[in-house]
Amino acid sequence: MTARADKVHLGREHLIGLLRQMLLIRRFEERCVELYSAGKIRGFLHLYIGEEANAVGVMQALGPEDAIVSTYREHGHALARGVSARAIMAEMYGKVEGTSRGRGGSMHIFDAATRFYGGNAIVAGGLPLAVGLALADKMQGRNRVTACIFGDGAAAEGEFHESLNLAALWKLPVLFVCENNYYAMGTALARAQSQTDLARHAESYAMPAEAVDGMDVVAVEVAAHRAVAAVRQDGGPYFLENRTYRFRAHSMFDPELYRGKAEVEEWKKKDPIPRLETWLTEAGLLHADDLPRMEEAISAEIEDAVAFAEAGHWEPVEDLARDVTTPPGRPEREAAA
Amino acid sequence: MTARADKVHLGREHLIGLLRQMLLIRRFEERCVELYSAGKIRGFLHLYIGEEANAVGVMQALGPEDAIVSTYREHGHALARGVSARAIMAEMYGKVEGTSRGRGGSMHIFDAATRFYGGNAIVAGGLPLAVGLALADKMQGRNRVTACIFGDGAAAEGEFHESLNLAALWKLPVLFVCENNYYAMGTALARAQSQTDLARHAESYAMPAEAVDGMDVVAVEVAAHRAVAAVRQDGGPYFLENRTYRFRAHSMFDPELYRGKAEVEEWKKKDPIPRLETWLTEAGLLHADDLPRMEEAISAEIEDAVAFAEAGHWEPVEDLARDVTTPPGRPEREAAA
Amino acid sequence: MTTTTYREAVRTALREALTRDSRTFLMGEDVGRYGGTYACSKGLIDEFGPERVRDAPLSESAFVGAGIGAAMAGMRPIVEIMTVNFSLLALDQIVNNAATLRHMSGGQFSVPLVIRMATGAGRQVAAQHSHSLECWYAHIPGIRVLAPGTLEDARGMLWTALQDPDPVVIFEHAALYNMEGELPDTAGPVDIERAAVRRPGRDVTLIAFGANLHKAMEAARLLAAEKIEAEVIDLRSLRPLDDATIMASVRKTRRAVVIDEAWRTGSLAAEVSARVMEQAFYDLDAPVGRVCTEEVPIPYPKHLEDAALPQPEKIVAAVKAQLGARA
Amino acid sequence: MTTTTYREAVRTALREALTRDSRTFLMGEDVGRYGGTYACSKGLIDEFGPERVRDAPLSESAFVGAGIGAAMAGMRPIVEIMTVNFSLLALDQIVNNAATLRHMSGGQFSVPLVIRMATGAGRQVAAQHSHSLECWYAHIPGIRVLAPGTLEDARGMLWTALQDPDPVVIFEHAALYNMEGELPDTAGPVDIERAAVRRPGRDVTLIAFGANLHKAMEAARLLAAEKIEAEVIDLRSLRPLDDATIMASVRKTRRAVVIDEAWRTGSLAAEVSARVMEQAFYDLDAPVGRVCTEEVPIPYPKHLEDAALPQPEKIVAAVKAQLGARA
Ligand SMILES: Cc1ncc(C[n+]2csc(CCOP(=O)(O)OP(=O)(O)O)c2C)c(N)n1
Ligand SMILES: Cc1ncc(C[n+]2csc(CCOP(=O)(O)OP(=O)(O)O)c2C)c(N)n1
Ligand SMILES: [Mg+2]
Ligand SMILES: [Mg+2]
Repeated sequence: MTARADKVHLGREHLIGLLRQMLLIRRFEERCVELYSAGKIRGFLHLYIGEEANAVGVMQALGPEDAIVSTYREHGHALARGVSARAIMAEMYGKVEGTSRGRGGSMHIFDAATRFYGGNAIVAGGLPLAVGLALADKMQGRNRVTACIFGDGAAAEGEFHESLNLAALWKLPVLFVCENNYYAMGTALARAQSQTDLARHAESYAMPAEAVDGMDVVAVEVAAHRAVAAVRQDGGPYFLENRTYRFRAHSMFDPELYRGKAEVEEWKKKDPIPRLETWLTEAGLLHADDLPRMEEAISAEIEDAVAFAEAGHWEPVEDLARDVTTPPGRPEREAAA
Repeated sequence: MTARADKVHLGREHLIGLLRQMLLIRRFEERCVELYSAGKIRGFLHLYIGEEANAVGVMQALGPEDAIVSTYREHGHALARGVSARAIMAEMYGKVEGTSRGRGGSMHIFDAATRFYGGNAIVAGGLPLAVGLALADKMQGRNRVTACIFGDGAAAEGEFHESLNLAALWKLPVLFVCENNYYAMGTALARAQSQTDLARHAESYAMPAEAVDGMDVVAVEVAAHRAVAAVRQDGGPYFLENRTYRFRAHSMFDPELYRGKAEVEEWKKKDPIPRLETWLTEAGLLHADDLPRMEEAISAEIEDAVAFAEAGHWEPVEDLARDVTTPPGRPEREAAA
Repeated sequence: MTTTTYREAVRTALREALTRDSRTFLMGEDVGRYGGTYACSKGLIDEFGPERVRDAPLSESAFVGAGIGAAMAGMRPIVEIMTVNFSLLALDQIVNNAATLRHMSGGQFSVPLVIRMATGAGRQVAAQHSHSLECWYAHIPGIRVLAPGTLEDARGMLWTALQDPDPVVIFEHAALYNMEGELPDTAGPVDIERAAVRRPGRDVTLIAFGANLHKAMEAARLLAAEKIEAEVIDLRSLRPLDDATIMASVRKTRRAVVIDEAWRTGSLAAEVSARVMEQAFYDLDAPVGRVCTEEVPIPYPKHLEDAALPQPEKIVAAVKAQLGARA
Repeated sequence: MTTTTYREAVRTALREALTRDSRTFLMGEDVGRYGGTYACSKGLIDEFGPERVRDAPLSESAFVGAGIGAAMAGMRPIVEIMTVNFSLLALDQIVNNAATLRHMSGGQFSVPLVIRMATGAGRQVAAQHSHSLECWYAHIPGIRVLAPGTLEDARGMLWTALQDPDPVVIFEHAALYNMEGELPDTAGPVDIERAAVRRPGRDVTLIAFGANLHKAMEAARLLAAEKIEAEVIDLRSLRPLDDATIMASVRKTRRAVVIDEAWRTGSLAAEVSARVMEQAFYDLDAPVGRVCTEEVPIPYPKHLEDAALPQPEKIVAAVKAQLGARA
């Protein structure tokens, strides 16, 4: 996180913005844990804590016309994309004011306004969708990028292979972002993949690929800019393997039998938030009272989101079957795009 | 097909045997075409004509304890494996005397005696089976190899990816043989795969791989010996990409709109049968009357198979549901092995 | 009127779709250069180019999913899965994405996708190539399922399906492609909401769809020779089912036999049967009968395959059993 | 007697299988180090090692197919698919290989494979994680389908399934794992052929399986308070269905309600309903009722999920509708 930052001319404001976003995601999720214990959030809850640099770094490179396809571990992606914290929180509460009218919960955040296409809870299930979004862009002559985010576990699924091949074969503008946090639930990468260097798989589809330090938000941003630029220019796909780590359990049900505390502690030393903080402080870009002020603003934003969710409404039971199919005269929003 | 033959010390008898086997497959299938026109064989019929060197070459390297998993284009594999021509022909007729009691037809030849596990008509569907057979061998401490044969089209399916990964990850004794005939039905390899060098895919699973001239039976045999030796020694998988060509249509229903006659003619010049013939003749190993004698013997074997099939019996309709499940007291044959 | 085939009718419908709506494209294995496994798209690649008649690699899950994505982003894809047998590889995308995305996103995204696939047995292609899984698809909320059994429907259902903002699956029975018949020159889009009474009758209702409609019609002819007048209903839409048309007929005839090429247990025939009981129990003179496929993987030899599948004679026998039943 | 849980019963059964038969091994995602998503195999990897409690990469099709292959080559694999939702990715292997291989090979190869998977909704895990597809599996000839709804069955069905030379699929409803109860210390293998009458009654037959058995039992208690005595049948085996037990009960009570967590259309409840009509029509005083899941992707919020699923109150209402029906 040193010289490279200058290369893309990242100014103070921008860097502080990165820190702020990472911190928002961190605090937001910490609050989610409390709300889960309080029974306000239910079902599955997958935390992104430790991995924030990836969402924040990648989103910097995308424009409003670009699309995102994510997984069940997507709070960070949604927040970094600019989906409203209020709507996300309301979604986790299951309220009508949520991103998905409360129908999806934590795993299924959708937001047409920011072209955020979920929130897919089937591992690797989002990859073909991303290929299709990009195909539509290509066929309609739109110079858009679709960022498709998934985990190391997804890279073992057949759909990974099929989707990478399609994107490379048809030269589709997909940015594949593999967030390699070295575990798929309790299965370590080396116990799941004969080739743990995942970028090498991408190369086998004749797709440009690189591995990035996913604990360094600037490194991620720089790589994402490079990747998105390549996609926009060539029209074809690009593969980023972001090496990262989740500090928390896989989900709220995971007793974490499969890894030692020491390993987790080792990774925590690379925590992207203090890392950027320190760097900014040392570079004289972060002042003594910047951080408390930032924390305060974030806390206010999160409490506002919680209040919003609390005040939200339950979908009337009579509307259970609403939107199973498209009601006449209420077409999908995207069609207008 | 020159120096290399000597390396594995292929004697005259052996080489003549290779020729004989290729010729048997060729003539057998030519007869099948006639029988298809006559309505004796029905359903799908996929011919192997042009690709004979692959089946014959690969089978040389396998012992009786090894297993084979094949596709719907498997007459050649079955014949080269030593499955009786009579039983294969009867199977195509749909007679009880067929390899599979006539239940499967051309696409589903099974033979427990030679460990021939089909005849799988779902593209890439056999790969996981092969992985499982090899897993059982490994777990039971048997030094066996499972040869898994499939096409270039199969290499685009997700199961290809998943199966290669499993075999490499768990170090299973699978010999993957991709018969790359450059087409999956009417789809040319370059229109189906972003990376047409299929062996490179295997490498991305950290699996040893090589491409072979699949129109040269000796080259195939040599490579197969090398591959099988490696599998037996390391216990892990090996990948052969056999570059070959089918001279006939994909199946009996294919009008071949997707390729030109010139391309086919070009490949026919590499026909593995005349190629070996010429080489043997030039080397003084094949005498003037060897070939007619061979043709005669083969013709007799095929006519015997046809007569056997003609004389075969139809499964009584009352036995329709026989073997949907295993009848009490009639366990699977393999269990005894 | 023009004499044509079911295959031609499908092709005409595809051509119309590609001509009328630039957002439409056809994607699937061998739809382009090969001309379609069943020759339904022969020539279309020359007319519309390889972008809009798009050959896909063997990767059913990815290209069906890509169709879903493209539909969400404003296209109107027609995805061809070569046969229902291979659709098993794409079921996750259909069930977990196509069918759920609108509801799960709170109504933000619709998936205006049409999936076509060949279905059915009867061509001696054995256990892995002879499935009839329409009942599975008819189980899934969020998708519409159609089964054109006539030339009119093969010609007309596609365009109407493309106007649906939600996913539609169209099953074309492979045994129908060579079926010949007359089609008015003005033939075009048809409704996809209602079942059709293909033959009026008063003694029993035969309920069928796809290729088995014709076996039911043949059975009706055989029965007519014995003075039993069967009413034949072509379901046309398998999801949603048009209960009104079914019940109106059953209330009149007081007897019904459902014909379905699926294995009997868990067939769509079971659903139709259960509905008839639920909605017309007191009008029935006999339990609803089912003529389905025997519960075996479909065998290759013709005599065994014939024995496994519904046949006009079996339908006739089922009707006679009904009539023999105490009322 | 020991107080235990359904989860513990499953674990005990797994341990027994691994202990008694060296050909047996457990394979699936996170069955080893993680201890099983539902903690059913916790500790087993320490006891039996990573070869026999084998963590598989996320590749449902390949490891299910590998289970089939291993079964053909003399092993007795227990493959765990984490949940039925992900089994969609493995359906091709199950339908086209596991279920067909014996028949298609003319009886040469059997597939003595057991597949276990969690199923069902009720835990607020939304549309992609709440499927109930037992009906699809029950449609497939060549496999046996079991649904242990009690501790005894969770404990006992596995070993019996392993003795079956053909593929057996066992559905464990995720809502049951925490269920507590008593199990005799001698508990062991149970039959897998027959449905069980879990509560005798004379006024109506409730037919259920898995977690919904307990909703049916609860409904029966509610009904009993109103002097309506429901007989409750636990199907236990979903394929083949034990028609004899079902019909014996229905002939006695003359009324039946089938409870199934699947979506109503094409549910297993439809099959049971159709069979009751076919085999006991003249004994019925009212049409067989069905209490199923509403035809929507399962929503996340509790009140909507509850509204979507079968509930004791809905069963009670269905029974009352039956009793109110003209006889
Ligand atoms: C097809 C499928 N199989 C299994 C699961 C259960 N599951 C949910 S998350 C997960 C691990 C995925 O790991 P990875 O892709 O590395 O993402 P991470 O959770 O580490 O972000 C598994 C196995 C699923 N959701 N989908
Ligand atoms: C999953 C699946 N999709 C489609 C098909 C239809 N199909 C049968 S053979 C074939 C081409 C396969 O090509 P390849 O793997 O190269 O083998 P080849 O026929 O050339 O020997 C196709 C598409 C199938 N059988 N299975
Ligand atoms: Mg991971
Ligand atoms: Mg090929």
